[in-house]
Amino acid sequence: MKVCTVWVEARVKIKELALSRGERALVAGLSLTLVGGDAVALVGPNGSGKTSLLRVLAGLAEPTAGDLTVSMQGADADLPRNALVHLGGHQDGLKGALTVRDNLEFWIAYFGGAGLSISKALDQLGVGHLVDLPAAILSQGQKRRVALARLLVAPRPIWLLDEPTAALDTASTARFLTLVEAHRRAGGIVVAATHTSLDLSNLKTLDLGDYPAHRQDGEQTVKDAESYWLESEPL
Amino acid sequence: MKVCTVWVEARVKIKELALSRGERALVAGLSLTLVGGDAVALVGPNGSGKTSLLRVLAGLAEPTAGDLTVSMQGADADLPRNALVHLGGHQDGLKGALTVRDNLEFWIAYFGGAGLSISKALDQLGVGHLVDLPAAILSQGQKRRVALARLLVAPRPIWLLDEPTAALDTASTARFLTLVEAHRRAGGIVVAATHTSLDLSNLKTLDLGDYPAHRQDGEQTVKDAESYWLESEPL
Amino acid sequence: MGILDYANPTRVLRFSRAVKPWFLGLGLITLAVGLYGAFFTAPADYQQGETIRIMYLHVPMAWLAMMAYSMMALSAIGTLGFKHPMADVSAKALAPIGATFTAICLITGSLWGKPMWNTWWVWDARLTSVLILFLVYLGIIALWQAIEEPIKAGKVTAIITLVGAINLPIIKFSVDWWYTLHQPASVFRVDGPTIYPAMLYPLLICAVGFTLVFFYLHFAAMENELKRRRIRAMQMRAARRVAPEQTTLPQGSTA
Amino acid sequence: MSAFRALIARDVRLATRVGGGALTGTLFFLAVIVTIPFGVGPDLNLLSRIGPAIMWIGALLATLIGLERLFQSDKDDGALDLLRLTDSPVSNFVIAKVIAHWLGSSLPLVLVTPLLSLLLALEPRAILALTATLAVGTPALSFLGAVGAALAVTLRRGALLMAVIILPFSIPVLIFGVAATRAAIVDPDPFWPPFALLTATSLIYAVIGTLGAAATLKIGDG
Amino acid sequence: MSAFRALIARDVRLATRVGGGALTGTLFFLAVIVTIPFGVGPDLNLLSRIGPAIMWIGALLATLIGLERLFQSDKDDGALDLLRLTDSPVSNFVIAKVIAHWLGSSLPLVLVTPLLSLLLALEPRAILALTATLAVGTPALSFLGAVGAALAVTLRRGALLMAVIILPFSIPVLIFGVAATRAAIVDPDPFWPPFALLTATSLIYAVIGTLGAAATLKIGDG
Ligand code: HEM
Ligand SMILES: Nc1ncnc2c1ncn2[C@@H]1O[C@H](COP(=O)(O)OP(=O)(O)OP(=O)(O)O)[C@@H](O)[C@H]1O
Ligand SMILES: Nc1ncnc2c1ncn2[C@@H]1O[C@H](COP(=O)(O)OP(=O)(O)OP(=O)(O)O)[C@@H](O)[C@H]1O
Ligand SMILES: [Mg+2]
Ligand SMILES: [Mg+2]
Repeated sequence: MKVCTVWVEARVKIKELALSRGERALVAGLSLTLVGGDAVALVGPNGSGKTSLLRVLAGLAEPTAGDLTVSMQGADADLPRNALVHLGGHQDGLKGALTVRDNLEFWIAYFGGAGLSISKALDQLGVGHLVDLPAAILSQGQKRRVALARLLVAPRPIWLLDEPTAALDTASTARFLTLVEAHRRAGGIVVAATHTSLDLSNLKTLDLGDYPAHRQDGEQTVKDAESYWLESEPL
Repeated sequence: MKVCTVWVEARVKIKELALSRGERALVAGLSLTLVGGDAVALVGPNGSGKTSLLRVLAGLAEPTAGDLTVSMQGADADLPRNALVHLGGHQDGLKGALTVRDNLEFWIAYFGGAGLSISKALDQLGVGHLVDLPAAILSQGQKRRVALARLLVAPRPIWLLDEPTAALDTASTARFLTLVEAHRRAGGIVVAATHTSLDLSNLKTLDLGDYPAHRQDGEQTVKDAESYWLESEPL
Repeated sequence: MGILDYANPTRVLRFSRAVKPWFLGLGLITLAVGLYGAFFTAPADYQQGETIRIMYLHVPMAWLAMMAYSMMALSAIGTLGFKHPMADVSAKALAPIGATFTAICLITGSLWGKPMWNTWWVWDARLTSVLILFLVYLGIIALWQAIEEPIKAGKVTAIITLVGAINLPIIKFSVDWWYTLHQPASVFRVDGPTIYPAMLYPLLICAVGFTLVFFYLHFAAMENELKRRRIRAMQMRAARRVAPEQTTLPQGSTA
Repeated sequence: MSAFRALIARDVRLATRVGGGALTGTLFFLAVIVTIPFGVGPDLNLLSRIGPAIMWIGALLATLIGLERLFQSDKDDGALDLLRLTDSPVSNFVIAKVIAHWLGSSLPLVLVTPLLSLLLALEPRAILALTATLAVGTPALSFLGAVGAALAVTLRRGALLMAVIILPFSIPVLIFGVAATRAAIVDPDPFWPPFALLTATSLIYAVIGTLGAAATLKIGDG
Repeated sequence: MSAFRALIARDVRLATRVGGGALTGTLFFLAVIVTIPFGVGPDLNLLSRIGPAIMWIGALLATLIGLERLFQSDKDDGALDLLRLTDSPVSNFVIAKVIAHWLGSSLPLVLVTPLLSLLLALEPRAILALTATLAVGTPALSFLGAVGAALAVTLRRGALLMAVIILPFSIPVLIFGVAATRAAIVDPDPFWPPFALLTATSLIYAVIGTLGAAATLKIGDG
């Protein structure tokens, strides 16, 4: 993917989106447009669909209804959304048997680097001294920080992060937030599912609790695969 | 294990404790005494040894130096520390193939129950409605809450929790804190590794950053297995 | 979703309930006629003697075993191509039936083999490919059982079913491609059947009879599967309905 | 003690749902048995001659492969640490796991042996002997496999490493098992000596396996 | 394209460290080869007769068992999702993984075959033929196994379920492979027809396997 430290016209357009897991509708009628520089805190009670939504945005799953475009201008205009996003999940995707450096070198080769150098990126997150240790022996937070370094060595316009600050100590959280701001200034977009408040300048908030596919008492308000089976007359 | 909703003389005594991982000393000269009703926030930068310390307290690993006693009076006076503690780690120990109820029923049978009923415990954490779902389909936070319910159905005096509030939404965090207070009132002890501030009444704080086994520049200040190999004269 | 409206559970159940008895009734009658012909009017074979009568069971079972799999493959296309839930139901209902028919084909075959080739089993292409068919059936049944989530189960088994479809032509033509003890096709041949009418007609009648019964079984199994799914859906819904005493607690979780 | 039973119950439960060990184990056994004649060729005399060996190797592989995940799944979801939070020694835990695995995976395998033997044209006496030896011998394999399973979790390695370390030790079991079965077929050599040896091996491995696995697990991830 | 090569390089690297596929795969192969004579009894004629079959069965099992974790480890540490974040189709990813696995696990196995053949008293011609057939046939098994591996991650199930579903399909490969080898030993029947069939099977499975695995992976935990 082409070098670019400034992202042109990065966009995420969500219209009337509906999500479901298994046979069950989860979220319905979700609309949202994000442009370069935007940051959204994806909030909502446990099980409201934050992780599921991030996976759909990343192109790892498909929505059950509505449309969704993730795009940018320039060389990569026609790339599918998988190729425009970074996903930071609960797991860090590090190979314990490889050193931190080897891990990042692989991702550079795989995603196409053109970002910061490995040592620079690690220093940004304060784990430069771990570069030659096998990833297996890192602590939870150390792993998470190495994983975040991936976003710096292989730049992509859209960051989708699932509880990125979990396991980070206070110093690293501060570091992480400055990195996010820098990414936004470069025209990038950040969507972060979180349960804590992230102190970012004009941070939008998307509460999935506002787009339920069912009432508080659990009754579905939207048709889903389960409703299909329930259609038949009683046995 | 015997029924007891009030814990008699629960104690954790740590004297001059030293920890190491692999060949490397992590923490040295750590002393601390906890009695029933105490709660400690175990803080410290990533990699300072919080998780390691909790595992040692739980009897899953041994300290390299110093002594450590975990005890209580009454029927269970002579139990080893493994049998007196609950460990809440990064992973939740749920079997995805089993329903929430089956999971908890197993732990009751295994640890010996005598605590809250399953449905009561789940309600305390606001996940009572999930009781018949397979654990595999629960979200991160739902899993974590079911895992915490384990502490209620099989009571033990000492709770060792590793970032318990990670993945919990705000409402559940509040619920969890009330449960901790209740446990303390019953004479229990709580040690929680955390990076966020837990608002608990007179919460002690143990910062592992204060008991380093090495200087800021990374030089070891304590002899460890590595120093042993370094003792030879320069090559 | 348009296509779903044609075959929704209600319609399918109603249709199935309507036609099922007919399939069973006609099937049993036809079978009675066919088997009578097979055991009383049809001659014993000049070289095989009375054992030839196994044929009237063995051959239809073999045909139906393969037909069942073909139908499963079609359903699989319905699942992957059209995402039609009813295709899953059909496929899932077919697996155990097909497996049973294959098993009967194997058993009758080896019963027949003992007098004919004086061994229960030989590892020749036809017999082996049928045994593989049986194993594939078992694998597919295992898959259906192994996956909790119906939609995923449908897709995965559909893929495996299609992969397994290579086996059908192998079974059919094994007798022509490899040298086998087993005899080549004598009914469905381009140049017409090569067995006496006196044997052929009872055989065909039996085949029709068994086929009707087969469809009866298929519909019955589909009904059960529909009920199973309805019950599961109800359970999932019920599981998420918040019990009264919880509504007093602060809202911490989605339903 | 009730903890012991609870653990066994849970594991058998997990194994006997389809997709967990029980059914698949037997199916794998079946598949191996079926595969081999293709290699060896359809010669029934030859088959019935090497039959017992094949069945035993099938059983061996089915057991070992199934065993790989004996502790792995508990490790992956964090249950392994929790299961060690009791006053009963780790070895109890190992024994419970192994018993559960044997009930869930090996027992069904023993039960289908008579059927599968027919595919290899074994005669009744051979079938009887084979089933008996498998019933007595498979526990040895399970306890042996437990050590490998413990290694697999402690070293974060896959099935193969374990198989490699375990297979050599499983060879005696195999020899005695097959020898006993052969003896039952070929009258001259006696059935009981090798059978007795097999039983003895089972008992010894039960002890060594338990201790070895428990020790390995305690090392944990240091 | 460079992504493709990078992935292959990483996997080969992971495989060739101890405990990763390469060494253990071959050792497992060795173990099976060594185990079977014990079962069959030390009759050299018999051994050299069923030798090719045994080697092939060993290769088959070694490949399939090793393949189980083809995608599993990437799934466990979350890398699988990340690896799908590219514009190239999932099937490319599958092909890369399979190539890497073949280079890391099957190739060494092919290379040691001549040595191990000696253990089974095979004659030069047979050894040559065996090595050739294994070289051509094992890719078929790898691609086939890929489907099973994909199943294993999508269904969160162990090796056995996969083996059960895959083994029936691997039978043709086995038949042709052994047939070709036999042909090379026993002059009368010709070597090339079965060998050609084997090659054909490899090609067909390469296509079916890739598509099947990719499709299964895409289903994910939807
Ligand atoms: C376990 C052993 C056997 C198996 C698995 C088996 C399998 C099959 C199959 C799959 C067919 C259908 C072929 C087609 O539709 O083209 C078939 C047909 C037939 N089998 Fe067998 N068979 C077995 C044993 C035997 C034996 C021992 C005999 C008698 C010598 C026999 C005689 C026939 C005949 C006459 C047909 C009808 C051929 C035709 O008209 O297409 N089979 N068998
Ligand atoms: N296969 C499935 N069938 C039915 N429901 C499912 C399935 N998989 C997940 N779910 C449900 O869908 C929701 C998944 O939500 P998701 O993991 O996206 O939540 P989340 O917002 O990330 O929660 P958390 O804050 O705990 O991470 C949960 O309520 C879960 O119970
Ligand atoms: N086998 C090993 N050899 C050497 N060092 C190790 C080994 N295992 C862990 N470590 C180091 O020991 C420390 C482990 O710390 P631990 O996991 O207890 O940290 P923590 O305080 O829980 O950190 P976090 O806040 O990130 O969870 C890390 O610095 C890690 O690099
Ligand atoms: Mg989540
Ligand atoms: Mg930690």
